[in-house]
Amino acid sequence: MATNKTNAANVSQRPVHTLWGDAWFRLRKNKLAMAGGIFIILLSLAAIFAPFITHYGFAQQDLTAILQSPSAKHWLGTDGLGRDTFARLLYGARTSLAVGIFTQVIIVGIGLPIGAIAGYAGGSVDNILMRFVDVMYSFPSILLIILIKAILGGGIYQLFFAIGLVSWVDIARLVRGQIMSIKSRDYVAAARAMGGMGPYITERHLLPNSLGPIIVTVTFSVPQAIFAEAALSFMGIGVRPPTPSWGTMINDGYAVIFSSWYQVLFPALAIALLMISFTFLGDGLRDALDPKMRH
Amino acid sequence: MKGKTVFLSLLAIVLAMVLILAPACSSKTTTSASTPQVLRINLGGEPDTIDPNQAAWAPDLTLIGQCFEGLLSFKTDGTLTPDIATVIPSTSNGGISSDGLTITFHLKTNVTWSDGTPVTANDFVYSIVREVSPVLACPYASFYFNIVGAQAYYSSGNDTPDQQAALAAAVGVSAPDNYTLVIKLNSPQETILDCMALWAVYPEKASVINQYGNSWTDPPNYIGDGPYILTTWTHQTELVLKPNPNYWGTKPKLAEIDMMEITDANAALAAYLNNQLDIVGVPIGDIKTYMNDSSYANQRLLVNQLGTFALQFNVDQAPFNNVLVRQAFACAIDRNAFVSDVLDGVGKVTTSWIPPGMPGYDANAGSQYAFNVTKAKQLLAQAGYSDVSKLPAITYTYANDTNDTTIAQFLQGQLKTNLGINITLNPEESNTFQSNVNAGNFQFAWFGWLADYPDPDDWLLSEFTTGGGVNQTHYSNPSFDTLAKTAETDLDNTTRLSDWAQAQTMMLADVPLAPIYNSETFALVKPWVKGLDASDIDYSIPGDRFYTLVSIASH
Amino acid sequence: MTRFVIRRVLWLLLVLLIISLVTFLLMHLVPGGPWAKGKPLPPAVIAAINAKYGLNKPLYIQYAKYLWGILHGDLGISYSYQDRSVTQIIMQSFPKSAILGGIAFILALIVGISLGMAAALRQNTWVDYVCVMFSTIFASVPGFVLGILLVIVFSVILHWLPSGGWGTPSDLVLPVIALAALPAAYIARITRASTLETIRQDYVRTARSKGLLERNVLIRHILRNALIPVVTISGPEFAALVTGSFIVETIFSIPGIGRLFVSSVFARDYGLIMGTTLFYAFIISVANLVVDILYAVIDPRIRYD
Amino acid sequence: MAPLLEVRNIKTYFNTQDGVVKAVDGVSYDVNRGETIALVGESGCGKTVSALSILRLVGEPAGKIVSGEIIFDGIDLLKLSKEEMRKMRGAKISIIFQEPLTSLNPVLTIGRQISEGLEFHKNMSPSEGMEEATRLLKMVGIPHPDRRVHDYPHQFSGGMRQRAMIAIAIACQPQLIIADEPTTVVDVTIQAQLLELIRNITKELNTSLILITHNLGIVARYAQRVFVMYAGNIIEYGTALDVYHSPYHPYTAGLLGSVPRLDEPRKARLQPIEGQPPDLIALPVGCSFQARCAYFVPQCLKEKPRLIEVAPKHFAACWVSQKELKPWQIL
Repeated sequence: MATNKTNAANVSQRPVHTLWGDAWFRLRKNKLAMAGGIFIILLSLAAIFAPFITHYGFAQQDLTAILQSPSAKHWLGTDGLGRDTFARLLYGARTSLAVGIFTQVIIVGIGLPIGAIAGYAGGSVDNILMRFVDVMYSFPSILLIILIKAILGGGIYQLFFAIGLVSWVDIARLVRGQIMSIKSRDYVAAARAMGGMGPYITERHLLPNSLGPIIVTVTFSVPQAIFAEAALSFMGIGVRPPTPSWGTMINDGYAVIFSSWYQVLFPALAIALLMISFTFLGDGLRDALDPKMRH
Repeated sequence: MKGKTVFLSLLAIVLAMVLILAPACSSKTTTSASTPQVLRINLGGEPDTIDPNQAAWAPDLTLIGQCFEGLLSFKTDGTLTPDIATVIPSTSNGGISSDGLTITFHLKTNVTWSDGTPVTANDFVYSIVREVSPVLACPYASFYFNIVGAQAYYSSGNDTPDQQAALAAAVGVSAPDNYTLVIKLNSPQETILDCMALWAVYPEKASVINQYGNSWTDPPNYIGDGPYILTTWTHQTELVLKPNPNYWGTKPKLAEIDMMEITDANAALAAYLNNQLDIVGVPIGDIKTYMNDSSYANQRLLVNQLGTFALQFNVDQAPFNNVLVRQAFACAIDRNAFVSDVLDGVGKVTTSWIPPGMPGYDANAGSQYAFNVTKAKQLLAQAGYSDVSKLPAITYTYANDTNDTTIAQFLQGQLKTNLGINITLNPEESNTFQSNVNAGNFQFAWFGWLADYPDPDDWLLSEFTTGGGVNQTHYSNPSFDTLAKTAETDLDNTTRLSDWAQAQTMMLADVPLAPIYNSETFALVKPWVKGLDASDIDYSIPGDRFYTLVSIASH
Repeated sequence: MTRFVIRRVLWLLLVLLIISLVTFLLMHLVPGGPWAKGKPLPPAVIAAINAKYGLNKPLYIQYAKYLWGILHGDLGISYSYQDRSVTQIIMQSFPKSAILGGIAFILALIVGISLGMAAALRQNTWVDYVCVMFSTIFASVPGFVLGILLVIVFSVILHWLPSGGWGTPSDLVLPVIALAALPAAYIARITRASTLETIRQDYVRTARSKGLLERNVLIRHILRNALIPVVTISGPEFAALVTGSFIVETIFSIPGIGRLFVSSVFARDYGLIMGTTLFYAFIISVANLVVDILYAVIDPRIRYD
Repeated sequence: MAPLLEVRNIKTYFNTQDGVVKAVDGVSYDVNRGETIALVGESGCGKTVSALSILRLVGEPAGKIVSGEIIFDGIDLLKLSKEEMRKMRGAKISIIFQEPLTSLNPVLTIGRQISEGLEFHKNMSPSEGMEEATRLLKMVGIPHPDRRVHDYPHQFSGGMRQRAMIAIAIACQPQLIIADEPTTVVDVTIQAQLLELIRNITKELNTSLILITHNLGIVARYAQRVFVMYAGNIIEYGTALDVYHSPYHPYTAGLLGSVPRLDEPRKARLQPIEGQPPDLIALPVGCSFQARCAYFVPQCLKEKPRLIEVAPKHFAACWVSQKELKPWQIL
C-alpha cells in the first residue's frame, strides 16, 4: 500500500469504513489498478462501437492490398486476405472480451453452487463433490476442450462452454473454503440459532462475505480464459471464421511471421496489454477487498 | 543487502544461460564451415510407419524410397522403368498373357538385401500377400483387389486364423522359381503395372518380420534392398540414413541423409535460415517474401505436382442437387485471384480435373465453367435463383488448418462479392471433417487429390463411378460408369486414355466438383546441394526419388 | 501419515478408473476414427481397419478388453504410429518433456522465489517495482507468443541458438525460457504476497527481539513460512511442466509427450489418447500427493490421520 | 547510582495513509536496577510503542523514533549501529509479547526458538542450546520439559506458550525485561501464576522489569513505580502506592474506578471513563484528555499541562490538580 504522507487537509475527509466503501477508497488510491480498469473499459467501448471507429469490416477483403505494412490507409496494415488489421483487432476485442467474460459466467455458474453446497453441507456431500473436483483436476483439460469442441462444433458459444466446463474447479474450491471458514463464525451461528434455514444462511450471510475473494479470482481467471482462447485458436480450434479473435489473428500472423511479423505483433501486444490490465485490476481488487489489509 | 544477493543470483542465472549458448553458436558456425556429404531434410513429422506394406503418408514414402526398391519404378516423366524386374512385362514380350489375366515378372539375379542375402521372387510373394492381409489392414490394399483372391482375403478380418490362412494361400501370386514372379488377375488391368511400381508391394524380408514383429522397422532390423539403410531412428526427432554397402546398383554420393521431424512449418523454415536444413518447403504465408527477395534467387525451387484442388459438391444435398447451381458456383470463383492472392502464385489455375503432366490431360476440359460472373448469374437465374435470398442456407465445411481456413474465407468472400451469396463457414478438426465428408455430411467442401501413380484411372475410377470407393460427391452417371468400366479393363493405351478423357469431360460437365488449381511445391534449397532431380513424381520433398544423384558442394 | 498415503493411493486408482471410463466414452462420442485422415479410403479398407482394431465390437467389450490389457501392464497399441506400442511411445517421449519441464520448473522456482523475496523485502522501492513489472508482464504474455519472439530474436536474427530440435544442451535454452517464464512470474507473485504477509507476523518481531542476524531471521523465520503457499502451487505447476506443453513443443519441435498427446487426440488415436491421458492423470495425482506430504513436513500444524 | 534505563523525551511517530500518528509524543521515564515499573493506560495509548522503541523494533519504515534519548546502562541506544543494537536485543534487553500464539513461530519447535538466542549471544552449539532450553522450560514450570522442548507452539496451551515466551525472554539473563501485557490473553487464574513467575524470576536474576498493562489492579502488587500514559504522553507517575491510593489525574482516577477495590469502602461514586481517546493524528490543542474530562477548566483548552510534582515523588499533568487538591474533591 502506498504510504504517501498526507497532511491534515485530507484527514478531514476520512473514508467510510464499510467493506465496499473502504474497498473503493483503497482501489481509487491504486493507480495501476485504476489504469488497468480504465484500459478495459476503453477497450470494451472501442469493441462495442467498432463500426463507428473504423469503416472497414472485419471480413471485408481487398485482394489488391494483401499483407500490407501499417500505413495511413490501413493503420496496422492488412492480413493475408487484405483485411484491415486494425478493424479486425477492434472486432477481435469483442471476441476476446466475450470469451474472457462469458466464460466466467459459466465458471461461476458451475463452480459457485458446487462449492457452496460442498462447503455448507459438509460431510459426505462435501466429500463426494470434492472427490469429483479432484477428478476434474487430474483430467488433462486440453483433452476435454478438444473433445468437447469436436462434439459441439466450432462456434463461440461452444468455446465459452468448453473453456468454462474445464475451469470452474478453482472457484468451487475457493467458495467451499470461504464458506467453511465463515460458517464457523458467530453471526452465522446466531442466524442458525434464530432458526435460519440452510439456503437462507448461505445466501444471506455466507455468499456476501465470500464475494470479495470470488470477485478477485474471477478477475484473475478472465485473462486465463482469453489465454485459453488464444491457445485454442493457435491449434486451429478457436472461433468460427471470418469472425476475428486475437487468438486467430496471432495464429494467422504466425503463418506469416517471417515475412510480416507485425501481423503477429499487434494482436500479441493487444492480448498482453489486456492481460496486464486484468492482472493489475485483480491485484488492486485483492488488496482492496482483502480484510487482512484493513486497519 | 538481501536485495543485492538476490540480484547476484539472478545475474548468475543469466550468465549460466549465456555460457550454455556460447558453445552453441560456435558449433553452428563450424558445421556450416566444413562440407561432409550430408543432406539434411525435414520429413515434417514422425512417420506413421516405415513398413512399405502399411505406409500411405507421403513423408513416410520419402524414407521408404531410400531404403527399398521394387520391381518397377517411375522416371521423372512418369513412365515406368524396370528396377528389380529385368523388363517391363507387356503382351509383346509375353510378360502379359494374351487374355491379360497373367503377369509374369523376371527378376535380376544380383539384387541383395542390405544384409547381403539375395532378393528372390518369394520376397515379393510374401510382400504382396502381406499387403492384402486382414491382420494389417493396409490402406493401399484396395489397389491390388484385382489380384485373384486378394479382396476375399483382405475382408476376412472376422474369420478364424485357419480360414484366413486358406484365403491367403489362395491369393494369385506365386514364384515358380527364385527369379520368376507370376500374378493372376480377375480382369485385365493396364495400370496393374503402375500399382506394382508402388512402395506398397516393395519386397519385404519375411525372416526379419517374423523374428522382430512390429519392431522390425527399428534399425538395425530394418532390412531393405535400396541404396540407403536406416542407421538410427530417434523417435519424434530425426532419422539418419547411411549408404547400403550391399546395394546392387550405382553407389550413392551422399555419405548420410538426416531426416528431421520438425512438425511446425515456421520452425522448419527457421531451421533452414539457421543452416540446420538444406531443403525446406516455404510456408504459404512466407512465399511472397522468398519469391521476390533476390538474395534467395539461387535457392528457389518451384516444382510442379501431380495434384488438383477443387470445390466438391454433395450432389444429394440442396441446392447442389441442381446441376445449374453447381455450374454457377464453378463460374463464380476467380481462380486467378485465388492462385495469386491465396497461394501467392504457387500453383496453376485449372478447370481440368486431371492435372498437366499426366497421360490423358486435357487443358480445355471444363473450360466452359471457368471464372465468369455474368455466366454464373445467368446459370443461377436458370436454376430459379435470380434472387439469391431464395437459396437454402449453404454451409462450407473444411478442415481447420491455417491454409484451408484462409481458402474458406477467400471462397466466402468470392461468393459474397460475385453472386451476393452469404455462406456459413463450418471449420472442423481435420479428422472430423474427413469422416463427415466420407459419410456425405456436407453441402460443399474442399477436395484435393494427389496422384498415386501417373494414370487417369487413379483420378476418375473410384472417385466418380457410382458407389466408387472414394466417391464423396455421390456423383452418379450411368454413361460415365460404362465408359469407366471399359477403360478400366482396356489394355490398349490409346483407346483407354481417349475413353478416360471423354469420361472426364462428361464428369466435368456435371460439375460434381469445380477444379480450382493444380498444386506446386515451392521450396528453398541451399546452393551447395548439387544434382537435385526434382519432378512432379516427388513423394514429399523435391528430388526425393533420386537422392542417389545428390552431392554437397563445399561452402 | 502412512494410512493417509495408502488411502490416497487407493483413491488415485479409483480416479484413474473414472478418468479412463470418461475418456473412453468421450473419445468414441466424437466423430471421426483412426482411419479418417489424409487420403479418403474405400469402405472395404475402413471395414478392415475397424476389424483390425476391434472397433466393430460393442463399446463395453472394447472397454473391458482395454482394462484387461492395463491389468496386464499393456497400454495397448497406437493407431497412428503402427510400429510401436503405446507404452514404448510414452516411454520415448515423456523423458524429454520431463527433462525440459524439470529444468524449467527449477528455473521458475529459483527466479520466482528470488524475485518475489527481493520485491517483498524491498517493498515500494525500485527493486519491488522492477520485480512486480517483470512478473506481471511475463504472467501476461501467452507462452506461444513468447516462444515465437524468442525464435525470431535468438535463432533467426542473431543465429545464437537453434530454433528447435533435441539433443544438444543449446536446444534446451529457448524452450526452457518459454516454459519457465509464466510459472516463474506466478511463483514470484505468490512469494511476494506471502512474504509481505509473513514479515508482518509477530513471531518475526519476536525473532528480531532475540537479536538474531537479519540473515537468520530471513531464512529461519520468514522464508520457511513464506514458502508454504509456494509449495502448494508448485505441485500442479510441476505436473503441468513435466507433462509437456503442446504449443512450446510444437514451436521448438521438441519430441515430447505434450505434442504427442494433442496430436493423438486430433488423430483419434484411441490407444494413445487413453494411454497418455491415464499417464497424465497419474503424474498429476502423484505430484499432488507429494505436495500434501511436503506440506505436512514444512508445516507441523498440518496433520493427516 | 544511575538508573539502568533512562528514557528521555522520546517521540515515536507512524506515517499512515491518513496522516502522521503520534503514538509516543515526548515520553520520559527511568528504571532502576532490579526495579519493576509499570506502564499503564488504555490500549492504543502508546505504552507498547514506547516499549518497542527501547528495542528499536517499531516497524520501519512506517514507524520512526523521531527524537529523544534512551540511555541504557550509560549508552544511548538510539546512537548505536544496527549491529550493536542487535547485540543488545535478547542479550541485555528482552521482551515478552502479549499474543504468545502469534509471537511464536509455528514451524519451529519451542526448543529451537529458545536456543537460537543462546546460540547467538552465548555462542552455544545447537545441542547445548537445547539442553539449556530444557532447563529454562523446567524453570518456567513446564512439565516434562525434556519432551516438551521438541513440541511445536500449536501443541502448547495458551498459558504454557506464555511460559515459553518467558523462557525465551530470560534465556540470556538480560538486565531488562519488557513484559507487554503478558496476561491479557490468558484467564485470571493463570494470570496470577504467570505474574508470580515473572516476579520470582526477576527477583532471582535481579532483572529490571517494565510491566506494561491496562490493569492498575495488578500494578500495586507487582510494581514499585507506576507511569500512567494517555494519548502518547505520561500524565501521571509516582510510587505504586501513591498513585494507587491518591491519584491526581482524573484519567488515573477513572482507570482506578474501573478496578474493583476491596481494600477501601466506596465513597463518592467515581466517573467511569466515557468517550474515546483522541485521534492521535489530530491531537487537540491543550490537554488531550479535555474531551473526556468531567472537571476541565478553560485552561485545558488553551495549554497542554506539564508534569508537576503534586506530592513528594508524585507527578501529574493536570491543570485542575495543580490546585494542590484532587479534582473530585472539589465537588
